[in-house]
Amino acid sequence: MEANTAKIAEQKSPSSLNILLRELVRDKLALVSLIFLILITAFVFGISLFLNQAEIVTVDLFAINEPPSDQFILGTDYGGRDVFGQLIIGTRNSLAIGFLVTVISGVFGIAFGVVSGYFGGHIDNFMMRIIDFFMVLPFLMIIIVFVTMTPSYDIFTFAVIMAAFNWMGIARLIRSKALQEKELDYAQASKTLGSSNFSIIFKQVLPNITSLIIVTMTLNLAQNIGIESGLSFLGFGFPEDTPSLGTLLAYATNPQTLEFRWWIWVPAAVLILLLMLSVRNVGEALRRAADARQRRG
Amino acid sequence: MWKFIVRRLLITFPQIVFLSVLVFIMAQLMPGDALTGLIDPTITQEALEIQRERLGLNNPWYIQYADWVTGLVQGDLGQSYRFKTDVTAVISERLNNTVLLSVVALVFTYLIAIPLGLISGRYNDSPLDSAITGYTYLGFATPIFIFALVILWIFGYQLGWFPTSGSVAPGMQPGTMEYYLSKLNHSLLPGISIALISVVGTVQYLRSEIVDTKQKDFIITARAKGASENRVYNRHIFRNSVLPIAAFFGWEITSLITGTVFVERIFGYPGMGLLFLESIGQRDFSVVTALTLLFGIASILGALLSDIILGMVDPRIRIK
Amino acid sequence: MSNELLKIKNLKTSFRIDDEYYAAVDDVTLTLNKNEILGIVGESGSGKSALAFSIMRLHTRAKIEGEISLNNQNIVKMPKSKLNKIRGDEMAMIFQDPLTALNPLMPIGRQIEENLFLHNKKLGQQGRKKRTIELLNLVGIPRPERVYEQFPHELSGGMRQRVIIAIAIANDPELLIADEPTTALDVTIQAQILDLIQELKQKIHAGIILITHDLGVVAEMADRVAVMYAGQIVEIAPVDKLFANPLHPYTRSLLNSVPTEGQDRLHVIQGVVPTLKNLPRTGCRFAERIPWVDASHHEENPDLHEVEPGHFVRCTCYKHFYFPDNKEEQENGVS
Amino acid sequence: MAFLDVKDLQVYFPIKGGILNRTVDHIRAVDGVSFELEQGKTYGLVGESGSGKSTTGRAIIGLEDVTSGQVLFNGKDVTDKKAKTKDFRKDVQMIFQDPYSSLNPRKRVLDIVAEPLRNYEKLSKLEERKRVQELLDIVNVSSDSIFKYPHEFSGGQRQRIGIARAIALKPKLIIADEPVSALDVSVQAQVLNFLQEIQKELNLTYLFISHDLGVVKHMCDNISIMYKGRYVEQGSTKDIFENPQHIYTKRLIAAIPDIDPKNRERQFKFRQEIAKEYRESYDRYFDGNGLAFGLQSISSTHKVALPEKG
Repeated sequence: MEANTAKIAEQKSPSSLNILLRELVRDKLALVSLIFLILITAFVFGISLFLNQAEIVTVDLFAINEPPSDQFILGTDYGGRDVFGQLIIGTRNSLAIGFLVTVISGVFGIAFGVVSGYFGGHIDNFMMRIIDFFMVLPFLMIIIVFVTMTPSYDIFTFAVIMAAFNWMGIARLIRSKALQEKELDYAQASKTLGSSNFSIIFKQVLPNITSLIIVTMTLNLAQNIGIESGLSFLGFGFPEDTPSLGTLLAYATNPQTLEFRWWIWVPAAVLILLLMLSVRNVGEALRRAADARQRRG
Repeated sequence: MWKFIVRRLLITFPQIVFLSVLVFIMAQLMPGDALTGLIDPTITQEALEIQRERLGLNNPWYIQYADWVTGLVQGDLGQSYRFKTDVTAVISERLNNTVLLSVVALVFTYLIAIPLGLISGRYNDSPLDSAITGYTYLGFATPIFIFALVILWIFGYQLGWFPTSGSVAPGMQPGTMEYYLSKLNHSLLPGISIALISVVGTVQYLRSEIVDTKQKDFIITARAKGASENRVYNRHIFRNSVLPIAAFFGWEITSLITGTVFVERIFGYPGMGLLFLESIGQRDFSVVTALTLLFGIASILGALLSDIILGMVDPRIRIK
Repeated sequence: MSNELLKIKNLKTSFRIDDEYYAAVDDVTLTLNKNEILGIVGESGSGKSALAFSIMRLHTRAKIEGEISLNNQNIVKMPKSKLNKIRGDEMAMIFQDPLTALNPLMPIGRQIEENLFLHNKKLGQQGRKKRTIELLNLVGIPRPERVYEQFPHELSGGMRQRVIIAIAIANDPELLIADEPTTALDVTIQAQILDLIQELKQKIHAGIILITHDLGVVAEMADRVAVMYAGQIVEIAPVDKLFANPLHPYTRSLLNSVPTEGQDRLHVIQGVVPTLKNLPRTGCRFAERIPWVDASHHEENPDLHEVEPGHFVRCTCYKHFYFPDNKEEQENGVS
Repeated sequence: MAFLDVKDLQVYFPIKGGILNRTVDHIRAVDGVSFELEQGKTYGLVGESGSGKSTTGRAIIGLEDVTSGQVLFNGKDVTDKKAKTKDFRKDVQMIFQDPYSSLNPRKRVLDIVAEPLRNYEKLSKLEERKRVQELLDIVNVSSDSIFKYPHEFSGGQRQRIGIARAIALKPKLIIADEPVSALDVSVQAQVLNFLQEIQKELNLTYLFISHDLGVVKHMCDNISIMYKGRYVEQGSTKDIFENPQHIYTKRLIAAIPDIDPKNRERQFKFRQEIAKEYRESYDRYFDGNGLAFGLQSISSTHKVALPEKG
């Protein structure tokens, strides 16, 4: 008996994620991107353990705007702060917040979308109106206002505020997919076989949209990193004194910095680009893999 | 068609109401009220209280809301504490600039996106298509503020082809030809920055739409009629794919607004986006509220317009 | 002069899958006379539609070898510009799915007029409209003036199929290819469309190739019938001979698997239709589905043999073919 | 008492319209249909697209809401979705048209066939596997395919896996909704033969929904013809084919292409005659809305929709 169940488990076919990952490895560009992402994540999280954030953000008026040197690998900013240290911690923060926002908005969006799509009718109608409304909001302004207004502001509140205006895309996508799937005969068949709505949603429909979810979440991660650095760039991102890639770029709004002190902003710009491109490469490769699987299945 | 428009309008109305409620709540959350910016700081507490009572600031929230909406409808957006004048006046000064910037951005978006999309779609998987797709790929991953900074750096500072800040050269006489040319000149670089990023979505849409339409059965019908490839593309594929694009600009408004905020900041371009950032920095909340509301209404109306245009170009929607 | 309209010789149409070409139509040779309906029957994957598309040269990515000559003009080698003059004029096609074969964003009238515009420049705008209304009348569409302005989604499937027929016959083509023209339609509508095609044949004297999977449709419509299996014609004969005296094992199996009067059990053909990639390329392609027929009875390179005037059968295995009894079939039949 | 008794079944779908998107009218998909099924027989339900034949089947099993009317199963009212007892749900199963979409592409054959077992019978993993293997044996799908995914099978095999799933709970009635119309002729034969075999073995009753009169004639003891949500004729297979009474039935029969080319002329003439009769005596068969009248018995087995006499 034991042995038999073990055998069944063993023969269990690979999960969506496994299949996608396997396809991903075949795609060279995506593979390089994935490795880059893993390395950079390990690097920034590892190094930042040894960096003292308080020290880095302390203003040192005797060392302002210094070009790269042995002491400061990437020079200093107008407050004499070490750019390299800010870059490391900033990247770590950007990745962390991007991930957090993606998870929060993803979970909410998926739940919203599946419920709306699966139940359809009036429920769907009502829920879609909510999405429509959120979609037309000038979300950047509203996030900025909330960021400014929130009394006890920290990284987590920031993530929640961002997520609150970023869940609609995935909700809409999942909803339309759920709407299609539940009309397919296999979902109808499940009803006639006595399965409950709950079980049909989770056991029948969801497995068919997991690859879509994985792909969308990955692409959302890139997008969220972009939005976060954008908000920080405008000065409404992380709480003050928390280094961010966007903040480094914001220094470039000073013409002097833009023209003559490349070390302050160019590395941050390049890093954001690389991060977003890599995440996107991985996401697109996953999408292609998912599409290919769709064709076969 | 009329039914469709009316029904679409009926959805728009609650949207605007919800928006106003949201903005009103935001305004209530903001510190200070209508009096904060106006009053002489030496005034006594009692006098302040009388003023508050007179302005209805002690009323329950729904009456305040009603008063606020009534004001809005009459064009009263409150007082700016920073400029000591009507918010309406403050905004209208900046409105022209932002509208000019948006129009420039939209025009360039279409000018660039449509040819690129058509080429990319028709000759898909050719080297030219790969180049275009490569660009959209990069464009999608590039945040607009990085892109705009680089553009400013190259064309503004290194090459010096365009002015690097402001909306008009100093000392120009309003009303003269030079004045308008200077305005246009100032809006070009920020406008193109927005356009070069916002083309990405349109190009991708067009390309996938064309590649998709290519494989439709009715294209085979057209070929079977003996239509040449050019005719098949011009009459059947492009027409069907480009028409919906005419409706896109409305939906683009939300992202356009986002774009202008960044670009106005980077180019020091005095439009509504920059005004928003300045006002929130200076805690001039009546302006912030008014701008949020205006941007929101613009987005809602944009979406409405797009839906209606799409309904007009696609008979399948129109009939329903 | 002969009555011959279309002549296909050793036609081979191949598609690329993973960098290799696979022939979906393999060595097809046939002729079509004026005023004749040739039925082509086969199951999905038999290559019958690929054959139709090859004649019109509508494949975008296929390698076509051999000869297709329409009125002594070789279509295979023809430059595109010349081809466009012939398509829609000398030869035309009726498609399977009336829901997707019309441009959804173009009014019906304009879609028919396009064909007139392309091949009959002398007709002015007025003339085109007049002719379009005439065509709509001809294919039995009520209130043609109204339909002229309507969009495809406003019409029923049967009406749309009539519009597609109107487009096809707009320039009185000599060759009309109907690719499963009634598969997507209800039976009563199917009957009407088939009767319409018969009627039009009398009027425009075209040669018609009717492609279908439905043996009944062929029995009702065709003058001659070609049966296709795995990209090849396995049997071709005048319609009465084919139904009265089917010879090839595939033809016989197919006929026996359709429910008819007084039949208790239907015949089941073993195995599955091979996919394009797995098509047997040598020997008798049907051999693996009739394993009880000894290998020695198949030809090494099966060819079409004329068994009576106009009746051709591929391979010699037909001489040795029999239906195993139901019991045996039960044991190893279904897999 | 009949095994399944359907009384005046109506299924209406709302048409949304107007400015407020309210329900302005209804599509009467099924508009007053009554019939009784006896155990062990095969009942054909024939009609063209939009006739309501599929909706009838789906309403009985509970995939559509019944607007009014009654469905009695062994005398018990199971009209309402909530009234559908566990027994009813086990006893009535469905076979779907499309063998590609009716099996969940992300599930293994084991999970697909075991789904009903998991819902109703608490079996151990081992028992469950044994049962699934037995079922696959019955439908002639090799039991080592238990861990394969649907896309690894051909259309006919998939359809048989779908049948295995439907008979897992030993049902009494199977609603087969166009079970062979997506299949090639030769594969169709395979599935039809097989349906007949398991019917004998398991004493099944079929409600066989199809647009193909030829197939229905081959399979069924009794046939009902549906048109625009109503029955136009109901009778034994012999009644329908040898003595069709309603003009719509005649049109359907005349429309079937005859497989013998010798009958071509005759069939064409027959069709012309029927078309003529249809034009001339339309009012005898359809009411002012173009719908069929109520059914009148003309023999013990044969009913036709004709206007009431007198």
